[in-house]
Amino acid sequence: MKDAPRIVPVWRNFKDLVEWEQLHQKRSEGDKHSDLFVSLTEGIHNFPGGFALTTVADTFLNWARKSSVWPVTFGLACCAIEMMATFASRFDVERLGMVPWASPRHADLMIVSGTVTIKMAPMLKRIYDQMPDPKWAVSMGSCANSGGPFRHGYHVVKGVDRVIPVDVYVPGCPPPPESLLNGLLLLQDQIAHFHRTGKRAEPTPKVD
Amino acid sequence: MTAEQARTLLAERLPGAQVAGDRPMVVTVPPDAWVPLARLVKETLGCWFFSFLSAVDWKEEGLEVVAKVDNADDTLSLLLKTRLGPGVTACPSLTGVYKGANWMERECYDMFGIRFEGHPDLRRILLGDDWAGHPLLKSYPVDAPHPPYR
Amino acid sequence: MAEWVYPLIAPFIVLNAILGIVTYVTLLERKFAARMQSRIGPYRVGPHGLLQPIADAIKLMMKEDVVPTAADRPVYILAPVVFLIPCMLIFATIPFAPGLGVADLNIGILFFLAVSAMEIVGLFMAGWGSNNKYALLSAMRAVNQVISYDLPFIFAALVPVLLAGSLRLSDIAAAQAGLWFVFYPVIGQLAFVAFIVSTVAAENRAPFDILEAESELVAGFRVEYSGMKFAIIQLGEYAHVIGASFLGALLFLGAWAGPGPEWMGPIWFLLKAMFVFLVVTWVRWSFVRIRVDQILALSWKALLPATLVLLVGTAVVVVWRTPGV
Amino acid sequence: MTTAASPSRVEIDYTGSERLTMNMGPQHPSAHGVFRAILTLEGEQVVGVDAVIGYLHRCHEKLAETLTYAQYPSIASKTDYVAAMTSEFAYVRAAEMIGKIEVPKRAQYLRVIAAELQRVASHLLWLGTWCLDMGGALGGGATIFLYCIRERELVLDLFESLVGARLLYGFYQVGGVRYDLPPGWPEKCRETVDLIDRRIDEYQRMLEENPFFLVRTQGVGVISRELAQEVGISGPLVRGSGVNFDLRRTDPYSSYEDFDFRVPVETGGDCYARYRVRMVEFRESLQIVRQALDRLPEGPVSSRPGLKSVAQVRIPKGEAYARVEGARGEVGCYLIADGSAKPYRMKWRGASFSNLAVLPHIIPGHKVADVVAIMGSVDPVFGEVDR
Repeated sequence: MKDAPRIVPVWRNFKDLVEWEQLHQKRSEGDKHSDLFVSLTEGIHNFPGGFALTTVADTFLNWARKSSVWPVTFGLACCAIEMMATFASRFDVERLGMVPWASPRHADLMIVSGTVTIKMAPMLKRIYDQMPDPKWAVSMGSCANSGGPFRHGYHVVKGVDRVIPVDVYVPGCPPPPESLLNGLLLLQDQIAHFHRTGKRAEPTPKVD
Repeated sequence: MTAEQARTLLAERLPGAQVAGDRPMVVTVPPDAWVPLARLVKETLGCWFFSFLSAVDWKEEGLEVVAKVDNADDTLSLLLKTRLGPGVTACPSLTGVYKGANWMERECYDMFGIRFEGHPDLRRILLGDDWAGHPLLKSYPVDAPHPPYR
Repeated sequence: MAEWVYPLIAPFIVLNAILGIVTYVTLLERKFAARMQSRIGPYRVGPHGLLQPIADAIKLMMKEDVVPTAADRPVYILAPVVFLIPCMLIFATIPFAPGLGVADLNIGILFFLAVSAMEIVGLFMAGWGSNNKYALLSAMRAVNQVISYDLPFIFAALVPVLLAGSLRLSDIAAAQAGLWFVFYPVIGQLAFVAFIVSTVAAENRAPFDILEAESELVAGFRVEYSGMKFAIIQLGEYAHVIGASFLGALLFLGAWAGPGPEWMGPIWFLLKAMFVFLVVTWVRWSFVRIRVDQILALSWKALLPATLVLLVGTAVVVVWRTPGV
Repeated sequence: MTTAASPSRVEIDYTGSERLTMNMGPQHPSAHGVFRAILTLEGEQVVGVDAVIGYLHRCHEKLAETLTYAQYPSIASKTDYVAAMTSEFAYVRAAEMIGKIEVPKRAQYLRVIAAELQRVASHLLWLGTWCLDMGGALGGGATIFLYCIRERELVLDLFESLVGARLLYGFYQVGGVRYDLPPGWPEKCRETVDLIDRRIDEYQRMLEENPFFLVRTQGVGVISRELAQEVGISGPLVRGSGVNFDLRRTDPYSSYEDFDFRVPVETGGDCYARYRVRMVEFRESLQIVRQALDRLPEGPVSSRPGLKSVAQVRIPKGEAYARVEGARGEVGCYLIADGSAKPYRMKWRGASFSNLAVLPHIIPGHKVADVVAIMGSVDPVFGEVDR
């Protein structure tokens, strides 16, 4: 059986870490969905009071996106057990409106919980691509952030942001449910500032 | 079947076997006596539980295949060893005797590159099929680069 | 008011009322299920999570509309609509109060049962259109499950028709003024239980929800739908369950009969429908799913003969009880 | 799909409609982890299964050769991350067997308490995820799953007050245990143990009187006694098929001989037998914890003074195979030491690796829904399978 088609992300040398960061945080150039909205908002701005309308619409739409973020069940390793504990009764994320769905098509958040290995990376990339836009990614645990305790293993990808763009990094090995909840709330704040449809907040939100 | 009876039985059935230690009893045989030893251990000594099969890379002295079997009823545990000799990567397969050896031998092939003759389906089990090299050999660097994900 | 205005306005009002009820029923179910599992349901979105369904609906509207390239485009795009239409049509013949109803046909229940069996067409179109192995497998499972459970559903629904002697839903409701059909000595309880079981199965609700068994078929026939199309399918599914629970309340629990003044009728009707819906939900959240062949065996071997015997028994009782026949 | 029919994929010859190859892919909605079963289906019937593992291969054995004896136990707990205590137990015992390091009596009792509480927590997670598989995340299974996770939180609180971590602990070290019991811990532990005992009766009533659960599990995924002995499966899986094999009884370690407990053996061999074995193991483990708490001796907690010296743990030349009865079976660690601060070779025997190897032998012939039930009853943890 030919194994999954090898999805090889763009790999080229870069001059410094900032470019490396932007390389991974850049979304695919303008998906048709967002371009439609961007052109729509450009049009509205010409009318008087157009800005007031779009900003009010933005805040309302972002409130809707923020308050019903549906994660796809994507558990890899130990952090998946802590993610389940967060979805369970004591640290219930359904209070925030999050219902774990099985199919990537229905979800708009992928919580990468566990170690991403080289054999798993193409699968992870495919599932992330299957999720409809606007979508977000939370990297849970030090394995997903940077390879963690297995960083020097030959089969381990040094952090999931080499495969997919990540919005919130949750430190810990495994991060207790409280810190994952904190990460999800940070994500909700980031979604709330998702001001122009299609535009992303800058990668590292200011944590006061 | 106490350790003594096992020791005497092994001595007279398999002349080439050195038996040492008690818990577990280590039995070292040349590679060609590997399958007869496994068959003897399973049928006569009643070691039905196949714990694991693995290999050790002794750098110059070559690879050594290690297998552990137990007779749980009367607490007899045996560590079977066979030294493949420098540069040899072929070893007879135990899948005929123990069904549990199937995946273990595939892992040994994946990690050490030992080809098990007689194994029905010898392909890599843990790493991708397109992986180059056998990682657990001492010559393989720990942090080997694997573009594009390094 | 001109003669032709009423039939225009009434469907519009009922349709919007149903959409409102369905969105807030999803919230009711999530809260009810959460309470069953010792946790708090949606809480932070609006006061006590009351705005959650609105947020979900708007977010789904704003999602990207993904159409898989290998999908059979027309079938794929039409499927949610074909699935939604019968689920909305069933509310046409349900009278919410003695005079208040879209169209009180004299063959009311026949229309209801016929249309509710139509939703399987949209379901199979969705399964086939998305050209996905999981969707195909679940669509095939859905077809034989829904068809095999429609028969017991119809027989169980016909028992009150025999007792009331008329197909018109308002007549059935009026006939229950004295004695609700569920309290009819033996036949009422059996018919109500058979009705609930076949409702749970006909709408593929757990424990018969092998249709969208997450652990096996990821998400069943909905696996390729995202955004608004997925919302329409969810809407259709819940509308069908609400329709069946309204029918159950009308047939067995005496639609608008209840203490209190006359105008309280529709509210009583809504409360009874919600009670039937909560029974279905309570069954959903407490039973493990059973296998496909066991479901079909339960229907053909157990439920169908039982409801047939029950129907014949009702007929005998009705003939024996009415004097001078 | 390689058409070469190989015995690892046992296929029944079938003349009839064209076969469908379906991927129960690595992104599995159930919580087992990354396992890919390529099923060959005839309608609903599974005809052949090819298990693809290795999606979580984190190079444990290669890393073990670069980490010292003090550093590796915390990585060892990541092999079987659902029962982390027993994984560390195996590695630490192997090092002690080579260096002939004596472990004080109190440390042995603490190790037993931690291992048995971990078994209870692991079985709770097994029961939850198994019913979640069979019942569906938005269906009946989720209710039992959330109840089990609620109980598991109680045990995790105990571990958090004892060690400071919820899931992966660094509690075991070469020569003993790292922390002593905080004040008031034994009383809290007894209270939690009694509460869990009552709750398990509730689950037993909830499941065994539920006809759907019985229909779904009885007679499904039967492992015959010969196959069980042949493939080398261990733990509740083999005790469910009528083989009385429990390391705590056959090869007692860390003063397990002081406690009396019953080893449950069922002869059914199907999912229901394994379920009953684990339900009895719940009570036995709780019983052991109570006995260990009652007879907890005084004394030092580790035979190697102070944390500072742990870094230079020197193990003399030698080799040893230490094994521990984990929640899923025999967890073993074959260690070869060459006298330096790092082991020469470490082979990790994961219980789930052999338990999973039995799947291709028993799955063909079942329906798709049964594959999920069998997977759940085997209870694999993929940190241990892929190492």
